[in-house]
Amino acid sequence: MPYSELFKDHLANPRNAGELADADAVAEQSNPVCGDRLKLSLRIRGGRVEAARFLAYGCPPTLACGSALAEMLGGLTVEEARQITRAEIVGALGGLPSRKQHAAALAVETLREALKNQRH
Amino acid sequence: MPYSELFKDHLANPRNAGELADADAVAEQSNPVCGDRLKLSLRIRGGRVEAARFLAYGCPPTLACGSALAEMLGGLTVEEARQITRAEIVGALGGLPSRKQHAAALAVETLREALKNQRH
Amino acid sequence: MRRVYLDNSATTPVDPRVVEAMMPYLFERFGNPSSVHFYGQEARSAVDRARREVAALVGARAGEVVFLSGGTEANNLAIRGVCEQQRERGRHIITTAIEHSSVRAICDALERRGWEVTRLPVYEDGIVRLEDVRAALRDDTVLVSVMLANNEIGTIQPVADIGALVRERRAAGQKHLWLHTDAVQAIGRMRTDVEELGCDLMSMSAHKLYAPKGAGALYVRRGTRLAPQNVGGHQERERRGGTEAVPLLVAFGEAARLARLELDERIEHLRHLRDRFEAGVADSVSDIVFNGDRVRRLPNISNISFRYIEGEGLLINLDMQGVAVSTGSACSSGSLEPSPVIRALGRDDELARGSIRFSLGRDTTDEEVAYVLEALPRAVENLRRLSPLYQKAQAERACAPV
Amino acid sequence: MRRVYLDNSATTPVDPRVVEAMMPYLFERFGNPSSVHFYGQEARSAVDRARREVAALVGARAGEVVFLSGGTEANNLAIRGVCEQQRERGRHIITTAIEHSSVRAICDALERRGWEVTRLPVYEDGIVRLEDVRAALRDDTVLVSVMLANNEIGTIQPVADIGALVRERRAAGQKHLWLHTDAVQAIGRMRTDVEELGCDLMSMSAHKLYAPKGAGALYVRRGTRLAPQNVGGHQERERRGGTEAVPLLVAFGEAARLARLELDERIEHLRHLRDRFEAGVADSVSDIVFNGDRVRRLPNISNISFRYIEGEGLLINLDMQGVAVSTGSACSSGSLEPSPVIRALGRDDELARGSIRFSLGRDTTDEEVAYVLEALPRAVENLRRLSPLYQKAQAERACAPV
Ligand SMILES: Cc1ncc(COP(=O)(O)O)c(C=O)c1O
Ligand SMILES: Cc1ncc(COP(=O)(O)O)c(C=O)c1O
Repeated sequence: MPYSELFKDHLANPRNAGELADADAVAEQSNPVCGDRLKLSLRIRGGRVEAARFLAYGCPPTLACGSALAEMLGGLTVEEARQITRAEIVGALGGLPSRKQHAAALAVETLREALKNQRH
Repeated sequence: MPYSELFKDHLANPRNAGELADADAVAEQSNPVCGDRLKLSLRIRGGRVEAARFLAYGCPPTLACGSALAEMLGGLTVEEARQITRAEIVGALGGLPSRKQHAAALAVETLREALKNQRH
Repeated sequence: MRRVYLDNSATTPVDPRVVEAMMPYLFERFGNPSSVHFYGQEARSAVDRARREVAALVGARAGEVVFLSGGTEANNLAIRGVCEQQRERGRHIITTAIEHSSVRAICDALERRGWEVTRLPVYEDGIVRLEDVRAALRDDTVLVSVMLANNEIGTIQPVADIGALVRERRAAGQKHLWLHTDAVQAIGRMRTDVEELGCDLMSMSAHKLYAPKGAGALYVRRGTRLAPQNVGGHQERERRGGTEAVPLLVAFGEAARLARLELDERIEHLRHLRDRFEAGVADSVSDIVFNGDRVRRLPNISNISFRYIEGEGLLINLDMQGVAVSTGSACSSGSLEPSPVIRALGRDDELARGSIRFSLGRDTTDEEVAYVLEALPRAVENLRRLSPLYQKAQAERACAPV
Repeated sequence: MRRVYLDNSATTPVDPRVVEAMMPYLFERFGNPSSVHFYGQEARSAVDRARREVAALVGARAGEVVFLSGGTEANNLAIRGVCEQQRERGRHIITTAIEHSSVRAICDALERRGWEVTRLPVYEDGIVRLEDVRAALRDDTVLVSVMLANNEIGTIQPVADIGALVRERRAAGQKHLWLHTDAVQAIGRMRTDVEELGCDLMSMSAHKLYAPKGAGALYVRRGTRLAPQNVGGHQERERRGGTEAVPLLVAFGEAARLARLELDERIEHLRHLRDRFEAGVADSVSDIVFNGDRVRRLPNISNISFRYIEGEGLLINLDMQGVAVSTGSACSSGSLEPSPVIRALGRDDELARGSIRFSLGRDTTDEEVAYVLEALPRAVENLRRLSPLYQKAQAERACAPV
């Protein structure tokens, strides 16, 4: 497989798919080149991400990055969340082919946007 | 095989190889393009070819044509011998690839030359 | 894991009868056909026999078949071979928007070197129009290259009509106009006859015909001159150098023979299963579009666009259930382009990205189709649950006045 | 009939271990390496493994090996690929008078298209001189192509020295000068290491290595740029389009692995038998000449000229006794030319026409050599009895004062 087992598991069993009805932070971003989309909704209580949900459309790395990101976010402080990097997401998937790195970039970008949109 | 079984048999068991000590007609011709050589010696008594021998150097068709020609000649009248054609020699070998027809031409030419050189 | 292979247009498993025919040429009959001795002549006659079988499959003479390493090489030799040979006569090529990537790549390369290329459109049915070919023909056109059956949606192109048109033009004096057709997907799946088609060149590949990868052939009508591409040695009447791949050619020949004898029954089997499959999908999955003309197409291909999701994700989801299929981008992984073939039908990007090719083979069973009909709705559902496009559409539907 | 195959330089029988490694890729593992699903990835990793094995045989990195259909295609891609890529830098090629017909044909074709070709001589030993290469080098030379071991007489060329010279020139500023070597006959028969040789490109063929016909490879040193010849698809990192011949490549990989592990013992076996053979011939046949340097040559080839007779007749006579050999004209049947390689040694036409190549293989036995040593004098005698040249020489000898 060009993709790791970990990666495929995210695809078969996405973590935290969906949307939060009571989200405090929401963002939907798309990659203008390929049209991939990622939507993230977060419930933030006491400076911590209490819950994270994602929706994604596009090539498998976008789906898997969404799933991996949503899983990583649970329990982090907002500060910690802000510092999540592309490399960490790629690492959580057991690596990504170089031509698919853009999926992790979309994930980070959507996260930053969501945190920026946070309702205070 | 590109060559017929008949052809190969002539190569393995040449008919009438050698030279006649008491020949009445002898000729040696060579193909100036490829260097193939054919030498024919005939014993002619009472207007008939009593014996024919050949020597040949060159590609297998030249050898086989020499052998087939020497075999055909035995017992023919000189007039009959004069009329042997390329096609008859090729036929006696079960055919020859078109690019090897020159070998039969050399055989006919050597025969004509020998008959011309006949001692009277 | 249970595995079902529905990617027979990418490649096929080798028929055990074909392997059996080939085996002696790996062992005792291993000679080089250029050798004069027994081993060589044994190999030579095996290659000749294979050539007659491949010729027979497509109604050609043995001397018109040039053996090559595959369909890609056949397309290269045909198109570059004609264009280089005819360079002084004209530099215009006509082809279509839905050719295989190898034909596309060669035409692109020629374009960079000064040839002009007209790429004809197809319409929603995935079929080129004869009138478009007629309109595109110029006095300096040297080659028309139109595939016989498309590899992604299976649509059959009007090559016989184009052949008649080309002959007409030739009769009217345009002597240096040639017709090539890429029949890699067609042979063994539809009746394919070079006389009926009126083509001058036709590409074939062994590995789509239940023979091993590494062999192909180009039909070259008597009198059609080509600049050889791979030179050295006197093989293939100076049209392609290199020691012949004897065991593969023997296998190709046997596969051609079997395809000729079993053609009708294969077509019937494939069409029956494919139709059952499509009926099943239509019943169990919503928001789908079938791509390509439903009638004028190969019996083994079903190409479906699934709205709101993307092909590769669906492919991987199916793969994880043991079902092997492909998407339009499978052949050009690395690019983010939606399938150019589906785009050429006039579909939007989303449908082009969400297209999947299911391609059946002679080994496919009823039971396998039933298994896929269970796996597919699950996989689609999985991905749609994640899809923001689907969620939005669902929400809109819910709100829409009935 | 008893059969002895002494034509292993034309092609080799396939090693049963190689067939065994290949078989699964004909049956259950039949995927297309370009496919994303399980079948495809299984095939992909098999190709990767084969690539590592071929690379290991010649001391290259896996990424430097391009898989092709054979040695002829490798030579085409190397020579035309470099020349087309470098056309703006220079149009001068240096090669030799004893290259394989494929290299000769490509150089001839380039010459017709405006390249200048210098063909270096060899001397009586059948070896090119470094000084000749040095003298031929020009500022606009873009390629030096010198085979590693000759296919007809087995002589080993000083490629490592030429490699050092090319590097020197490059260090001195001639950045666009490349070295290609045709190692088709060399691999598996002598130590072959791209670093030691200092070559940039190296051609290989599977069927000379106990693997099936239809696969080959070109080593392309990192940084060496080539214009691809067969395009379409993204295979082989865009350097060669077309579905990979997976089973053949697996076979090639396994054959390379075995050749690497068994190299020393193969060389020893071959040399022992070849030397025995040559001693036997020298003892039992008069008026012969051994062709090529007796030391700097492959261990498996013995090339002998038999005075007064012609090679093909001898070949057929041997064939009728079950012994398969070849002559210099075997590869170019149809032409009446004496072997250009033997001519290049400075031999007269008669010796060039009377040359026979005996090429041993890993399967050749002592007993087979003994059989040939009986058959050969018989065959030579047969033909000499017919030869007017021999009769004349005998007569002259008889008359000559003692
Ligand atoms: C229509 C078409 N043409 C050409 C090819 C290339 O053939 P091959 O895989 O033998 O190189 C293919 C298959 O990939 C094809 O489907
Ligand atoms: C030295 C040499 N180069 C190239 C080739 C051509 O290789 P292939 O037969 O794989 O096309 C051969 C064999 O015929 C050879 O001996």
